[in-house]
Amino acid sequence: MTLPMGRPMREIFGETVAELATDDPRIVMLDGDVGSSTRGDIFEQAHPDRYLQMGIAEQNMLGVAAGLATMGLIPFISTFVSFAVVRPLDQIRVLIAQTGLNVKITPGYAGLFTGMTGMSHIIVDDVSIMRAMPGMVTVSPADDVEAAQVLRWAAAYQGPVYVRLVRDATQRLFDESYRFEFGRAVTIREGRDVTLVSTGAQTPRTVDAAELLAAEGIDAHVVHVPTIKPLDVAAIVAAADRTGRVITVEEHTVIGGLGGAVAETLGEHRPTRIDRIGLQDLYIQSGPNDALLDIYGLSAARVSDRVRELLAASR
Amino acid sequence: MTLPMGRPMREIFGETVAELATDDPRIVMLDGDVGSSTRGDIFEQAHPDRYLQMGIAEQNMLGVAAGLATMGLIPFISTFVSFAVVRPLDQIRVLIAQTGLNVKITPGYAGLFTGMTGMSHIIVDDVSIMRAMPGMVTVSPADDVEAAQVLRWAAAYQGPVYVRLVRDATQRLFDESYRFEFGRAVTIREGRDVTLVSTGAQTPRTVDAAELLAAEGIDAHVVHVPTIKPLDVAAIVAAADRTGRVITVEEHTVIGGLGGAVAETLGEHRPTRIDRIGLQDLYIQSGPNDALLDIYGLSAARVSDRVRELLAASR
Amino acid sequence: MSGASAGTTTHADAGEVARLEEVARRIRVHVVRVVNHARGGHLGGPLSAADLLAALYFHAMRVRPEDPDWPDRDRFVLSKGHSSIGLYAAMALRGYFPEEELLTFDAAHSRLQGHPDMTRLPGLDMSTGSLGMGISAAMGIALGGRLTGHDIRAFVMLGDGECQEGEVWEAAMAAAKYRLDNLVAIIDHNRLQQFGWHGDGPDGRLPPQVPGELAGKWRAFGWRVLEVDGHDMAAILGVLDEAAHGDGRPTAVIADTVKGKGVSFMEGHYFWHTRLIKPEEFAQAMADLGEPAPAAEEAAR
Amino acid sequence: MSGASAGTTTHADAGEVARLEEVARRIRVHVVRVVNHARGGHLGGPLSAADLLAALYFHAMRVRPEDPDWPDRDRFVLSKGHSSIGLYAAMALRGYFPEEELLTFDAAHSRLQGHPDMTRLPGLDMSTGSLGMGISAAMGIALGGRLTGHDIRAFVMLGDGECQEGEVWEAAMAAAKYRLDNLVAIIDHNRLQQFGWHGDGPDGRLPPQVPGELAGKWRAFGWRVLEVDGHDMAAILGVLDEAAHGDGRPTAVIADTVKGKGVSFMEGHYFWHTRLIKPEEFAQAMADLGEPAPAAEEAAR
Ligand SMILES: Cc1ncc(C[n+]2csc(CCOP(=O)(O)OP(=O)(O)O)c2C)c(N)n1
Ligand SMILES: Cc1ncc(C[n+]2csc(CCOP(=O)(O)OP(=O)(O)O)c2C)c(N)n1
Ligand SMILES: [Mg+2]
Ligand SMILES: [Mg+2]
Repeated sequence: MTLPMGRPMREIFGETVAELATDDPRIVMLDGDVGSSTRGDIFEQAHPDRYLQMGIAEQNMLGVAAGLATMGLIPFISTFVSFAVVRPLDQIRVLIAQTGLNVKITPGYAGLFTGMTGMSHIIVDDVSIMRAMPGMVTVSPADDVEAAQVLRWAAAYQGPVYVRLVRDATQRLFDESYRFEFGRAVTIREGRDVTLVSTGAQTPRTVDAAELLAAEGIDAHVVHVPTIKPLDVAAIVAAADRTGRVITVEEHTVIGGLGGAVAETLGEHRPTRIDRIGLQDLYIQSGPNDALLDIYGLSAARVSDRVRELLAASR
Repeated sequence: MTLPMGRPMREIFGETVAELATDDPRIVMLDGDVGSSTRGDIFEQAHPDRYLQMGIAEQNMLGVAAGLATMGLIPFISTFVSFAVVRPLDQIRVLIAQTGLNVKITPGYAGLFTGMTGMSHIIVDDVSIMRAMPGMVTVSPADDVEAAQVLRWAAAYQGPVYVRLVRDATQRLFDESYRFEFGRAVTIREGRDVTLVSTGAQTPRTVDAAELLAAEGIDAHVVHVPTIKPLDVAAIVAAADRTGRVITVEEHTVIGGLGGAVAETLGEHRPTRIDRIGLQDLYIQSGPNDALLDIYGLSAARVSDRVRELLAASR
Repeated sequence: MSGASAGTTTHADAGEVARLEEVARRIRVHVVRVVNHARGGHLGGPLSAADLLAALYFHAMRVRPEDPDWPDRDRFVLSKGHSSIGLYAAMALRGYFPEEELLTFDAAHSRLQGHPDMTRLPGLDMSTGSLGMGISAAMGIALGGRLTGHDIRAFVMLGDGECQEGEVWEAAMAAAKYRLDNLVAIIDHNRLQQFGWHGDGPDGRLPPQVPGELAGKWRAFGWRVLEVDGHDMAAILGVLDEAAHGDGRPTAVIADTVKGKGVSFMEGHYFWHTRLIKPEEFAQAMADLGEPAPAAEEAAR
Repeated sequence: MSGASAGTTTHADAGEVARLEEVARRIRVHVVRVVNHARGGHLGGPLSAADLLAALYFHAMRVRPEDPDWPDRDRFVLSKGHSSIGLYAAMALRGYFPEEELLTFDAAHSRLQGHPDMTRLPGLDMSTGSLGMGISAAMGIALGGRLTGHDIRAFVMLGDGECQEGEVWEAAMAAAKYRLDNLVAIIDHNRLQQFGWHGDGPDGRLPPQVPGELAGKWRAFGWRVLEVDGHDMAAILGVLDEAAHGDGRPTAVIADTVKGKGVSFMEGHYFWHTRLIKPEEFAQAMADLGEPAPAAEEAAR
């Protein structure tokens, strides 16, 4: 059973923030000349006066967002992860994180799916960067359903947040009854043999991997972590206790991201063997989405293979 | 017994790179208008034609460095950590790390000692950022003796490196017989009760803390990790095995830095209880150096207190 | 450079000019005294900016020190955040907090951080310290004022060295596109930065400068440019009054200044950007600033 | 705009002009064909740049395709890295690698990455893709050439939208300080970027532009500016010849171009920056570019 496809998170972004802005005149969107890609253009259609084109000038864009926030507005940022997190990092640090101003950093193009752009556009370490930054909340929704809820939550939350969204359609994990709770991890599947901890659009593939493993008699416990910072420590510890063996799976470097967060937490609260599946300290080339998932070991099949290998090696 | 003071690493920087350049005409220095602070001015005196003032424009400076490297030159960067790592991060990523070009990112002003500047200048997460970046070597010397050796090694190493240097005088750990080896951790003190893993200018304070603990009957094993990436996995595992209990100590956030690296490594190779002493996800205010060490828990006395507390709690 | 172009619109009388000159003098005295006391902080930049800061806080800006969060206040962003002590001195003199508090500058737990920290000090409109950013934030304030219907002005002060930061030109480009004539950038054009290029001047470090270069850049980016002698108070008031009348473009006030202004041995020397003051230098500085000779204890911090 | 100002120094004969026009046409054919084949990549930018790329690789630059690492070669940095396919097509035609390899563009394991990756393809002088950076690297090359005694020139191509990036102005400032007259920046001034501001034009998205604005900015930053019609090959050759003679300043060649040039339905439309081509559109594009009608199979990728 493979999880079905959902809608691209970038469309959810344009639509949801536009809807939010209809009810809340404080919401504005700042675009770094990529609204036609991030689907900021949906917001522009609905609220042309509050769509603030900032041009190809991301450092200034984040700084302007800080200034707008001091005037009581709630800026959402429309650009790619690379140009929302890496290019204006000093501005985020000084003007947004250190001030606690109410700016929503909500770029599309997280992970490998960036339209065959290659390494200049594929950011493998955004979670490591944002998680290490004092005061920066980091949320990585699993699918379109959760993305919409995270964006609604972000608009209501007071303070800076980082929400990483995916460009293309990914698998749908949740149905409409799902409720995102900030700071809470979610158990997706109960199991006894190994605990898989996953985040973002990787979670559905991890769930599929768990089904493949189940067919071979390996019963995986699967936990989805939408809020990477602050981490749901109790849930992670409980999930580790369930099986005594943890493997994190993320569409991101294995250094300092979800895997790092879980390793730090378990080392402190419940020492447990933990392996980290993800990108192995390398840059990602261009190629079609499915080819990249396969090459870099993040398809359901390759994740299940790797989990099996790891379990076999440690038995 | 308190370790004596050494010379400020920034002076070592200016002198050592100037000396290296005397023998190697490929070495140039790029300054972001702070040579009088980083002591790049020592290099300027010696080699005025190879001291390239880039003005207050750090993004361009790192990009120029990449271009110079393609012409066979070996650029060293003179600025503060904030303006060498955070401001030009996208340029480092695309033009230096992804290309593997031979640029030496060697800023001063790592850690808390920045001349009472406050949070805009005190970078708490540079190791997390650089360690997560694919292909980026990260070295954090303990004192002036090691800093000189690391700079000499960096000049000879082919490829990008990040070396974090401290502005003010810090304690001297090593004598002139010490030899830095890239990628190797160093056991500073043998002990049986707890393993302290430390890096950078924090290591001497951690060694002093171990002496304070020894006076109370706690026998700490102390390992210094100059090369944070690539990490000396075997040494860390062996050090953990010595005592079965690990505490990392760093002048840096406890998220994703040395503590993160050690937690990831032990989780994978030898699950062990590990606590992380360092900055607790906060920004650092201005104040005299000693006051900051005390407030943020990184003086020898406060480290020893914290180690004692942690050991008592887990007994 | 003279304030002649602005002279026609100034309404400041001689009394106000003299009053503000005294404010500027007192800012300078605080700058030197506090930096000496703290054994840290910047000197050259705050001293060159003192007249401008006095004119802003005591003449141009609509603010209520007793109600620092007043929504309709004009905002000020010190983009050259290393001149924080100059701003703090101006704010203290204007009544935001007691002048004595200035001596906590740079100390642990102080509201007066080495670089401005808006989370600590009411009335501080933006945190700065990393150069090039303040103008972006000020642009956001000006744009936000328009979007929320607040008739406010955003003032931002930049260093001339700071204008090497690309972000400044990103902001200049975008502010012109949005025709933000409620945004006024004041550039403290003291011709020195921290270390800079070789050139002439007393230390051989006054970098080669092309006359009109800076003004030309701002004009090319679509800004109205007003030039003024940044130490001629009447001219400054005139130019700020002129800047208040928007013409559809953001305004850059290029103020020609002298780094270290007011302290004889600091004027024009790059190395007084930041440096420890010796006791005899402190006494000289107080004399230059028209203060009585300091107690030996204060001088010998 | 005409190439008249440059016409006096051009030595290109009519034969060379015709030859290079054909190279440019073939670059455009490759661009459309390969992007259609890859089902991804950019169109508008590579098409506007095709004539300039042909002139660079077949006339202005001293290179040896058979010895791509030749130390004395001129360097080229495509700062607007999203136009990679245009550069790859020029390089293939110039003999760096077989034209057939162009069809591997964007595929996994290809040397022809979505954005230029110098670690994969010999002859590629810099990796780019994040806008604003290439000019810094090119400045480093020009400066490095001087420091190492290599008489080389560094050419860099920027988008006009890209010039909004502050880093471009950091590089402009620094290159002028160093008087790098071996640095030539070519700005593909097609008046469109990816999404941009509202304005006029066919889609209401041609942002308001002030004539001479871009040239004024480069001049204000101390550069020599040469303006040219970026689709007039004789004029382009003339202006590049003129740029070869340094006058102590770095040179900006502002080339007025049409985004999507050569494909009727793409010209001047912002949304052809990057977009999937329909089969009937592909046939039309080939016709516009003077190619025979494509096989149905190729058109219907
Ligand atoms: C991004 C950044 N780079 C470098 C510095 C270090 N720095 C502080 S002040 C200064 C010189 C500023 O010169 P200028 O803007 O002319 O100011 P002023 O002359 O008024 O002091 C520098 C390089 C900084 N604070 N921020
Ligand atoms: C730093 C950065 N921001 C945003 C982008 C996304 N992007 C790619 S092309 C483009 C528009 C470029 O416009 P222009 O420079 O005018 O190029 P051209 O019109 O020649 O395609 C944008 C915004 C990017 N690649 N890099
Ligand atoms: Mg200055
Ligand atoms: Mg364009």
